[in-house]
Amino acid sequence: MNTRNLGISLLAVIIAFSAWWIVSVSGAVSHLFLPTPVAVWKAFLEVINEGYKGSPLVTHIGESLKRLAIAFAIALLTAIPIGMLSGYFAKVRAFVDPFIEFYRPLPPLAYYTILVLWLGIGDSSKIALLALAAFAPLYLAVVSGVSKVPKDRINGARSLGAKDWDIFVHVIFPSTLPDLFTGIRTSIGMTYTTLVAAEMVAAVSGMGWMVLDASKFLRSDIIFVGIILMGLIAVLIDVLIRWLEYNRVPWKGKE
Amino acid sequence: MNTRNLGISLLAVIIAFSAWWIVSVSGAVSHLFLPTPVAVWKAFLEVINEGYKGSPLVTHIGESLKRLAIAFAIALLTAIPIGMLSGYFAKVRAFVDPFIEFYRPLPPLAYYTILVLWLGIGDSSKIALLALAAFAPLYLAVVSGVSKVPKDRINGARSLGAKDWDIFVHVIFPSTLPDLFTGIRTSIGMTYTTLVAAEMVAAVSGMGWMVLDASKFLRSDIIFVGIILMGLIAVLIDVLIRWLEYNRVPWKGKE
Amino acid sequence: NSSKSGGKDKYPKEVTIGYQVIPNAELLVKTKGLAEKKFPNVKINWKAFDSGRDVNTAIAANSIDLGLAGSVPVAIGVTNKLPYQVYFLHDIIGEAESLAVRNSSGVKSVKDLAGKKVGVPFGSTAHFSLLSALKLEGLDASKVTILDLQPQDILAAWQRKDIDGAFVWNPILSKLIADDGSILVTAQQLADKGSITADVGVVRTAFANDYPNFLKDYVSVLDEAVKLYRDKPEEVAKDLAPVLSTDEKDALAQTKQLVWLTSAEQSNAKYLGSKKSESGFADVLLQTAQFLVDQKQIPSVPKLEDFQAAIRQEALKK
Amino acid sequence: MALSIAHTQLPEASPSIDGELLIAVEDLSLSYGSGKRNKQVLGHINLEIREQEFVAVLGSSGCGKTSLLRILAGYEQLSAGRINVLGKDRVSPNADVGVVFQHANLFPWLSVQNNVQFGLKMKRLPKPQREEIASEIIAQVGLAPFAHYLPYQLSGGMKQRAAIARTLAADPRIMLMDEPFGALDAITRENLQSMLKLIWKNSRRTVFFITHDVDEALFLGTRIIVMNGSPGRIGTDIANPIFEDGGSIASLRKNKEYSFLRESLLERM
Amino acid sequence: MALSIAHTQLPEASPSIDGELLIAVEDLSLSYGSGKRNKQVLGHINLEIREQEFVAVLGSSGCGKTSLLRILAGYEQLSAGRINVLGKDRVSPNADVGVVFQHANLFPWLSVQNNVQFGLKMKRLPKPQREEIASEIIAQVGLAPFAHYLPYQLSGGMKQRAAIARTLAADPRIMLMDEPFGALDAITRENLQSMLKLIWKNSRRTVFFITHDVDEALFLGTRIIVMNGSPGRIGTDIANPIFEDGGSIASLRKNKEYSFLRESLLERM
Ligand SMILES: Nc1ncnc2c1ncn2[C@@H]1O[C@H](COP(=O)(O)OP(=O)(O)OP(=O)(O)O)[C@@H](O)[C@H]1O
Ligand SMILES: Nc1ncnc2c1ncn2[C@@H]1O[C@H](COP(=O)(O)OP(=O)(O)OP(=O)(O)O)[C@@H](O)[C@H]1O
Ligand SMILES: C[N+](C)(C)CC(=O)O
Ligand SMILES: [Mg+2]
Ligand SMILES: [Mg+2]
Repeated sequence: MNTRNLGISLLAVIIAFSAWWIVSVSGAVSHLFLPTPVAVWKAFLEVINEGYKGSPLVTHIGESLKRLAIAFAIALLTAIPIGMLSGYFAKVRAFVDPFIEFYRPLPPLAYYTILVLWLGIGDSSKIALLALAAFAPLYLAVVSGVSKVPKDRINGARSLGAKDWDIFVHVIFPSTLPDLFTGIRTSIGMTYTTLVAAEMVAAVSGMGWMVLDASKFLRSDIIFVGIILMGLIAVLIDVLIRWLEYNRVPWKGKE
Repeated sequence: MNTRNLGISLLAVIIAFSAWWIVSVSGAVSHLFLPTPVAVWKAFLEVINEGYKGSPLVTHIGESLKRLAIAFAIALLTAIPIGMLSGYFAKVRAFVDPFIEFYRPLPPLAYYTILVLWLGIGDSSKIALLALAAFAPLYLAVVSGVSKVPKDRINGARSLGAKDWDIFVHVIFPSTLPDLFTGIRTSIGMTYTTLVAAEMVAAVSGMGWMVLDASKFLRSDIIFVGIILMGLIAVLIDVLIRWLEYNRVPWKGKE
Repeated sequence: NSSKSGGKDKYPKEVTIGYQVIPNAELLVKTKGLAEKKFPNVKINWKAFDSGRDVNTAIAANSIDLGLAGSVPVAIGVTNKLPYQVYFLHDIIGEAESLAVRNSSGVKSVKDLAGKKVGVPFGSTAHFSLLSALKLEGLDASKVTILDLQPQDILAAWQRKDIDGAFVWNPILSKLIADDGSILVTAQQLADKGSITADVGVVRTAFANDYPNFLKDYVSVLDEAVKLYRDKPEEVAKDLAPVLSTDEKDALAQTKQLVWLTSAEQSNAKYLGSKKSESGFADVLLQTAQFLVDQKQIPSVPKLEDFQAAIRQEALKK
Repeated sequence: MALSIAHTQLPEASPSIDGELLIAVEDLSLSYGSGKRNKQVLGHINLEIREQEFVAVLGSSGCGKTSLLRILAGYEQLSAGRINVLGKDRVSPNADVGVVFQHANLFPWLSVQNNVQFGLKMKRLPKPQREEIASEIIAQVGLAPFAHYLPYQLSGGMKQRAAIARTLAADPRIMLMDEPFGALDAITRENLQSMLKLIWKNSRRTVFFITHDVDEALFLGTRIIVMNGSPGRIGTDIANPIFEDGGSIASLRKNKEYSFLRESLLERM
Repeated sequence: MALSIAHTQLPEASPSIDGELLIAVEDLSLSYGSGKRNKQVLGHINLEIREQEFVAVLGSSGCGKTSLLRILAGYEQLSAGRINVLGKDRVSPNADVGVVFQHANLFPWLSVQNNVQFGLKMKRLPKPQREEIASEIIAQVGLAPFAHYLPYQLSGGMKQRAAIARTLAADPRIMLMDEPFGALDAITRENLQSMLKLIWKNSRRTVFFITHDVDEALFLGTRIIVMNGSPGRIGTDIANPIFEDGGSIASLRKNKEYSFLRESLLERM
């Protein structure tokens, strides 16, 4: 979204909103299928003021973000070193890739039961599920970043006296930064879309759980509140990372 | 995976397999957590010979692939034209992007209930869920592909007498092919990881449903069969698309 | 997870209980904080579950000490040698789970379901009851389109007229009735014909061995709740209504659709019994498992002794 | 065609040729950006180009040569002044004005044959005819054995030849070329210079040719323009006194006027 | 340093200078690929380079100039023959042999200042000292006002100057340069040529300098090598008879031997 056509984007939002309003108020569809904007707004106020099922709204948001953050931190701390090694040493990559290629496309829900069996119903299985979702895109981005480092950039650094470790720290890592940020964005995206799945088992808090619980009781208004909230928070996170990227990697796309 | 280090990849698979064998046979963990390879193999033969809960294995695979294929076809038929328009006309993009940016990061399970309310419990809601998962990455790839078309390639075509429609058909579409294939791969990946979620509601067939149902009845062996099957099929699909890409877009990365 | 301490008469420092939102004694215990009152020095973690399947998984993962699951998931669990035992019947499912059909679908009897679409959550007690009902009426299950639907999806499908009937529980059941539905068969009627379903309290065997007194005392708390309910059902309904996301009147109606039993009543051989060899409920579990095998839902069934071993009567004894 | 010039001074007058007037630029200015970022790139350009001229354009980097070419091609709109290309006042890219860039800019998904046919396809020429014309021109630029290659399979020089062939096949009345040989090595470059000269000799198509190589300008141009300044303007505009119809750069260098001309032009950049 | 030569023939003998022998190559061959794909690129190269020499290397495209440089830099391993660079028989990239490419190859995440400091940092020089040395060299190449710019904010010529500064700062005993001014426009190119000449004059550092521009070779090289053939070999190896310590290409062209030399060298490519 560029700023020049912000007006049009705004128009799109307004049109969508009006369409929602008109269709829901007209009574053409049941409020169960499509609650009115007013009902959703009321539900939002209710959740803000009274919380949802025992926890205030901020707790739900906080719990979800906490899980996401821990999972993502784990993915960062593992995917970057493993990815750097894989990108640099073809043999390491040959060893690691079969595992990644195999588990990457698997639906998280397929192996969630196994994770719960292994790690229990606490936050650890939820975080493991999210971390697995985060790991693959991050790893792949780092590997592709490293293998894109121009051979002659490394040679050049050696000609300036850089040794193996210097090469890793001062050449390869910064070279992969642009790809790393791309990876971070897809990775967070993947993790985020797995949030609801992760909060399916034995949770009593979290935005994902809230939506699931609301759908158990067919509280369409709460479902809409949850969805809108999740969408807005995701957009915010993405904006934050783009801002970070813009500040950390100003040369991106301009090499 | 390159062919030179195929041996190492093979070794990795063998090590993983041996580790599984040893741990599961040693009895250190319950067979419920980790069935033995033999048990999984037997379950596989059982499913091959007798099917699972009323349908032969090929039906389960076929149903899932059918849903994936239809959803992906819908995504292709919508994402390519909309993406091309968005990429070419900044105003169209400004209009469409808010919707994409908003729904893209949403966990599919969050809005699945709404889809079921709108579209029913038949295949249409499952396909809609999968198509939504497929649409966003495809759309984004096409938009990025179009906006990467060098301005002077279009100018050049005009200087050779191309008119607006020619530009779309003969310049922009082929220019985006490389990005389109990248988009297709991520898009199929996203769709595939949503498969189990899609088959959570009102399914009695499909690989995703099989794994879910098996976990209801604590059939770890079947869960493993399902996961391994899904992983292998995903790898196969990816190989197929890479082969297509290699044949259709031989100039990729070499411009 | 519970941390062990001292001898067999001691309480654990911590206990994790997996409960479900079903209007029975355990929900009342949780709502009124009765257990916290009884065990002031024990930290009690309540974990909500939606299905017996997840409770089974949680027990297998060693994540909870006590749990509540339907008789069907428990039969599956025992068949799979989950390290747990039945220590209490939280309720016998009476009219709380029923087969509802849409009036406009023209279904008047179970036999009329042939060629119709019926929704039910697979692997649940309702699933068992539905299949039992079909079997009792001699209708081949393959003649009916049975769809694996979670309760909320049943309601959605119902509203959209995607299904003609559903075997399900509250709060969805009452919504179906309210929307052009009527009840064809109740779990109560099936129980009368021998197909009993119940919501079952299970305990990790190791936990029960370590803290037999705690289990005994927890059962006494449950008994207390049953008495409370029998004395003042309206007050109980008032307490439970918000937890059930409904009003008092409906909450009262819902509690009445389940049979609450005290531990003394459960000592009857008809239920858990007082000896391993004379537990009616072990037979129920065996029958349930055998039925699931017949329906090709699970591959094989253990012997009766295995089910008898999975009943722990000690906690019922005063 | 060549005007004789005094050895001590270059003639500043624009050459007078009788061909039809194809390009007329009057008092043209161009600015990029707006507000604070506004930057005037071209100022008060006056230029007339007639049929059959081969105009070689020299000028220091950034003086606006490319910008001027883009305006003539219709890729960029002027900010002030008047322009007329082939009788039209509002110029937009069209098949009558062919463009060749420094980097070949071929369609990467089309074979050489199909790249060269592109312009003909846009004219909706029937396929057999298209193929015939394209094959002929491909042979002319020496790419016949590579007609079915995709661009990425070609060397830089081959790509550049294919690009020239593509523009020639579309048969534009004017060819605008922006340092078409800039990215090539010395040998390939010389071959392509000779090829272009031969093609021009046969077709006498009007060419506007930007280069930063004075020798190239002297070898190819019937007329030489030097741009300079910021905003860029046309500083020098002369008929090339040592233009020969054939020859080579080597023979050019033997011309006694060569060294003086070269130095004078370099000075004026 | 310049040998006098007859006007009708170039002296084929390698020049004899007394400096220390820094590079010695004996009967070197290089092949790429293996099996059917094997392609011999260099064959039987013999070469000695001594201290203080500025060796300009000419040769047609693809004759193996870059390949030879990469072997000298330790980026590529020879297939046969012997090599010795600074006393070592197995050459691997190291701080004594600096390399500058056609495209600047700067680290895009480091400012000019930090790029130039890179080699000093690798030597674990303390920060204040690093900064002082880098600042001095940056001033020398005229980039002082841009020291804190990131590479993408620089023009091509500025990037190239930064790359040269970076190599100079690392203070290598030998500098290998592969068409370092190839991608630049005429004006910038001339400025950088003069700068490089001045730097060489002051430091007399040994330089191996590939170019495809004969004028550049004649202006900069104390010695000129022409490579040709396939597999590539050294065809011509002469002391530059018209080398001057200062001057410019323009003044060079006035030298009466210039035209003859130029033609002879072009012929030998
Ligand atoms: N799109 C643009 N926006 C802003 N400034 C531009 C743009 N394109 C070119 N310029 C500026 O206009 C001036 C002229 O650029 P132009 O490319 O026309 O020069 P040139 O003579 O072709 O140079 P060269 O020989 O390096 O190709 C330069 O200062 C350049 O920075
Ligand atoms: N990695 C490689 N694999 C195979 N062949 C190569 C490789 N690198 C270079 N060559 C081939 O080796 C030959 C010499 O290449 P090289 O780059 O050394 O030539 P050059 O003299 O530097 O040419 P130029 O003036 O165009 O830079 C060429 O034919 C080239 O195609
Ligand atoms: C990870 N996905 C969001 C794609 C699917 C899921 O929630 O199961
Ligand atoms: Mg230009
Ligand atoms: Mg080279």
